[in-house]
Amino acid sequence: MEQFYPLIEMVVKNIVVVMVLMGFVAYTTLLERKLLGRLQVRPGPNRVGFFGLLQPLADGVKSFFKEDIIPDEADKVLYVLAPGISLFAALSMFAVIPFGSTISLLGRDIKLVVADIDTGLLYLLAVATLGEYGIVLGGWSSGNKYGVLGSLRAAAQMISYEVALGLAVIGTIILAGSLNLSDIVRAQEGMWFIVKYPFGFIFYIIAGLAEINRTPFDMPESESELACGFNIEYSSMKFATFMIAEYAHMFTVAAIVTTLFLGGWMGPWLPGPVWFIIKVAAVICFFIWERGTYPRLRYDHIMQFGWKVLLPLTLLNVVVTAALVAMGVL
Amino acid sequence: MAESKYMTINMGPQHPATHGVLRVVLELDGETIISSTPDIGYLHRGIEKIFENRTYWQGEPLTDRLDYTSGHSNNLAYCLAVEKLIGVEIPKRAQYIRVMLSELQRIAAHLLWVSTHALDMGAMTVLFYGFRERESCLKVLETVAGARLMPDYIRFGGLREELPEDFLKEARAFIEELPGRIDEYETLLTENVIWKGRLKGVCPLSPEDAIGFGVTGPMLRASGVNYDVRKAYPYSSYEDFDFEIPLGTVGDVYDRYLVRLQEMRQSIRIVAQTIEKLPEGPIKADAPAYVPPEKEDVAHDMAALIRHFKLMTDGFRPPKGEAYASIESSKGELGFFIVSDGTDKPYRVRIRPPSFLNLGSISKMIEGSLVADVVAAIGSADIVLGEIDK
Amino acid sequence: MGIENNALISGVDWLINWGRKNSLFPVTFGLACCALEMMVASCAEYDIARFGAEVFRPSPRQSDLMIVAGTLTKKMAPVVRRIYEQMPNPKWVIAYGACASSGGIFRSYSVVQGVDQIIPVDVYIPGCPPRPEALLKGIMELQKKIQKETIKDRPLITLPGKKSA
Amino acid sequence: MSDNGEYLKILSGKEAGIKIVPAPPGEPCAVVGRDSIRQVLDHCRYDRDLGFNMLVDMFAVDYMGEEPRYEIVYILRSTKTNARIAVKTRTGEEGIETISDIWPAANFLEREIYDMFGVPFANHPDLRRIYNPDDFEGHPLRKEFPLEGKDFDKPFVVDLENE
Repeated sequence: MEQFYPLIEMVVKNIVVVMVLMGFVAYTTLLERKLLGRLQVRPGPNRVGFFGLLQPLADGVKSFFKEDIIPDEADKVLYVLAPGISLFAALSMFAVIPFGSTISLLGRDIKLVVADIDTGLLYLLAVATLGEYGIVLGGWSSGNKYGVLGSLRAAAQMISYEVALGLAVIGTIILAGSLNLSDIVRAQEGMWFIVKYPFGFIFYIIAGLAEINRTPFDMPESESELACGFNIEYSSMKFATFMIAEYAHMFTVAAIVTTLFLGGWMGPWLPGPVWFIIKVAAVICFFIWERGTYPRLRYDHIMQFGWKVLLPLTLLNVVVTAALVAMGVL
Repeated sequence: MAESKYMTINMGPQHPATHGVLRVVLELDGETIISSTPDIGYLHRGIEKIFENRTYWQGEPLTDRLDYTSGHSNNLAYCLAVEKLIGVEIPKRAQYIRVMLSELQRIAAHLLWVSTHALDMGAMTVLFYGFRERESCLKVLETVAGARLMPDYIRFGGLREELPEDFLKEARAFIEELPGRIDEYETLLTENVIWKGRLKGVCPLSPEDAIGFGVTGPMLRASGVNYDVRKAYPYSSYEDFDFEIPLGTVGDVYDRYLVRLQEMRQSIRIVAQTIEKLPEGPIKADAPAYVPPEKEDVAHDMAALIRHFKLMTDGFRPPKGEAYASIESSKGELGFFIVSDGTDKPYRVRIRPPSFLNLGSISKMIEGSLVADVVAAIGSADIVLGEIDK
Repeated sequence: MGIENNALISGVDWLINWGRKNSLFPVTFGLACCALEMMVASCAEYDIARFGAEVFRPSPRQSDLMIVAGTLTKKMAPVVRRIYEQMPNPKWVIAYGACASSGGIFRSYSVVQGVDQIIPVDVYIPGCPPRPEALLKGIMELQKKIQKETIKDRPLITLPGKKSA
Repeated sequence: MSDNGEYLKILSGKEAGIKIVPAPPGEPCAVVGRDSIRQVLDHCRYDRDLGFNMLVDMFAVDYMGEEPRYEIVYILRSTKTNARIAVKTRTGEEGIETISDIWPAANFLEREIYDMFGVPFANHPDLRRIYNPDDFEGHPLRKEFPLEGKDFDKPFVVDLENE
C-alpha cells in the first residue's frame, strides 16, 4: 500500500489544483469586469447574486447550454481540438509553479507544487508556446478570413516575443543558479529578484502581455479590426473554453511573475499559499488596470518593437546581469 | 476561397469599426491593402423623397435623423434654407441661441467622436469618460428641447419657445467643467506613445486631394486648408463672435484628432460669448404668414389659435424659387438646397451631407496602408451613415 | 404527467433560465440613431453591465441577444437575417426604437416596416429614439420572459451538425 | 452665392451659349447647354480668373413634363476667394458627360444621381447604383415613382438562398 501513496498524493494534488485554479479563473473574469467597470466610472455586474458574485456561474451555465455550431468550412478535427489545446497548455503550465513550501499531512511531507521538476522553467517556456498553437490552429481551422488573419498575427507575435520572454527569465536562472522554480523562490529569501533584477521584471511583463494576448498586444483578437479574430467562428462551450484558457493563461503568467520576481509564496505571518494568491491577484489587477489604460498597438509596430527594441535590450540585460553576478555585485 | 494572389475581405456592414452600416470590401496582400471599395446604402431611407411628400413643417423631424449626432445643427441648416426662401428676419436673441445650441451640439458630437475613435484604437476607457461628458452636455440640451437626440427646437423664424429658466446656468456650469475634462483626455491620449504610433503619419490626405474630393469640416482643416463655413459665409451672427479655426499641417489621423480637440475648446469659447452677450428680445420673427404664434397666446387668443391651427395643419406656401443654405456642422459643410414650386410641399430638397463627400476620399486614404489603419481612417473621417445614406 | 410538471425538470429549467437571463451577450451591431442610445446604455450612468449584458461580442456566434437598434432598410434586411441565423440557439431579439418596431416615420420605398417581418422579436421598445433607460427596462422584461420559458419553448441542447433555425 | 455676378460675367465670356439667369429669390447662376457643360466646368476649375477648385455639391432636379426633363446643378467654390457659384444644365434620359476626372468628388455624386434619377454619365469609371441594391427597379427621386414603392403592403421577404 505504501508504494501507492505518492500516486494518490499526485492525483489528489492535481484535482485540487485544477479545481481551485478553475475557480480562481472564473472569478478573474468577474474581477476584470468589476475592476474595468470601476476604472470606467460604472458599477459593473452587480445584480446576479450578492455584489454580482454569481455572474461567472451564470455565464458558465449559459455557455454550457448553448448551441454548438461547427461551420461547414471548418477543418473539423483541428477546430474541435484547438480550444482544448489552449486550455490544456494554460493549465499544465501551472503544474510546476510552487504555491507554498512543504506541509505535513497524515505523516507525509507534501510539497505544495504539483510537479517539482528540476527543469521547471524550461518546461514553462515550452508549454507556454503550446498555448499559442491552440490560437493559431483555432483561427486557421475555422475557415474564416478574419480567423486566418488573427492566426497569422498570433503566430507572428508568438515568434517575436517568445525569444524575449526566454531571455528575460535567464537572469533569474543566473541569480538562483537553478531551473527549479522552488529553488528560485528560495533564492529570493533575502531580497526579491524584482529588486536585484528590475529590468528583467519589466521585460518579462511586456513579453508576458504579448504572450497572453492582452491589450496593447491583443492582436489575434483585436475586436475593432478583425471583429473577433481567431475565435470568430467559435460558439458556446468552445468559445467559453477559449475564454477560460485566456484567463487561465493570464493567471499562470501572473503566477510566474510572482514566482520569479516577487518571492513566490514567501511572506511574513500568513501561510504561503495565501501570500501567493495575494501577489498573483496584485499582478492580475495590474494587467486589468493596464488594459483599461492603453490603446492597442498596431501589428507592424508590435513586430518592430519586439525585434528592434525588446530583443536587444533583453540580451543586453542578460549580459549585464551575468557580468554583475560574476563580479559578485549581485 | 477564390484562387487569387490577394485575399478579399468584407468589412461590414456589421463590423464594430464601421460606425453603423458601412461596408468596405478590401483587397489584401497579407495585411496591406491593395484596393478598397466602400459600399453604402444600407441605411438609405429615402429622406429626400419623403421630404417631397410632406409640408415644410413636417420635414423638420426628418433632418434630425440625418446626422443623428447633431440634431440642432441639422435643424438650423434646414431652417436657414427655408428662411432664405420665405425671406424672414430672425431676431438677434434667437440667432445667438441658435449659435449656442449648435456649438453645444458640436461639442457633444466631437466628444462622441473622441470616445468612439479611442475605442476603435483599443483605448476603451476613454469611451466611458467621453460619454460621461457627452451625457452632461445632452442633459443641458435636453432641458431646451425635451429630447436627447432629436430636438426640433430651432424652427422657421426663430425658436420653438423661450429658453428654460436654468438653462444658462447649467450651460455655464458645463462649459466651465469641460476644459478640465478635455485635459484629462489629452493626458490619456495626446502624448501617449502607442496612440501617437497608431495615429501619426497614418492615412494622410494632401490639401489638393482633400479639395478635389470635396472634403469639408475638421478633416479638410486637418489637411491645412482654412475653410470653415462659420468664417467664410457667416450665418446666424457668427461674425459677432471671436473664435479661431484650428488647422492641421500634415492631414494625418493625428492632425484630425488634434483639430477636433481644439475645435471643442473653440466651441467652449463661443458658447461662453453667447451666454455673455445674449440680448433680450423676441425669439420669433414677426412674420405671421410663416411663424406660429406664442404658445400662451394660443391658449387665450382666438385669432392666434386659428393661425396656429392653419399653419400646423396646412403648412405655408413659400414663393416660387430656390435657395441654398449651408452651415458648418460637426462633420463639415451641411447644405440644404430647396426648390419651391409655390405649394405647401417642397418640390425638391437636396441635402448635401458632409460625411458623404468625406467618405469619398476613404479609398484614396487607405490605399497601401494596413488593416489596422482602415479602422483609424474610417474613424477619423467621422462618418455618420444616417446622413450619408439619407 | 406532463413533462412541465416534473419537479426535476422544472428545477433544471429554473437553473438554465437563470443562467441564460443573467448572461445575455448582445451582438455588436447598430443600424442608426438608436445605436447611439444603445451605446450610452452601456456607459457610466446606465451601465447595462449590471445585468451581465455588457459583453458586446462582434461575432454573432458568441452572442445571445440581438438588439436591432435603428431603421432596417431593404438592403440591410438580408444581412440582419443572416446575422440572426448565424447566432446559435437560444437567441433573443429586441426591437429597439420605432423604426425597428414598425418602420417609424420612414414610410418609404426602401424601409422595411418593422423588423418582425424578417425575424421573430421578443421585446419591442417604443420611442424615437428610446432613452437608454428604456433599453434597461427592455432587458429586464426579456429576463422575465426568459425565466418563464420551459424546455418546450427552447431545447436544452441543440446537437452539433443539426441545421438550426 | 449672392455676390458672384462678376464671376458669372467672366464665365460667360469664356464660352458661347452660357446664359446667366437670376433664380427667383435673386441668386444668379449660369445656365449652360448640355454639350458644353464639361468645357464650362473645366474653365471654372482651371481658369486663373475663376479658380473654382472645389465641387461643393452636384445634384439633379426632376422637372417632369418639361423638356429636357432633368436639371443638373453644380455648386462650385473657390478656396482662395471664398466665392461660390452655381452652374446649371438640362438633360433628358440620354444623360450627360462625367466630370469625375475633373473632381474626384463627382464620382460618388454622379453615382447618386444615376441611382436616384436614372441619368447616365458617359465615361464614368464605375457607374453603379450607390444607395439602392443592384436589382432595384426604378429610380426613386423621379416624380412618377411612388413614395412607398411597389409591394409596400405585402410583407417583406428575405430570400437568403438565392443571394
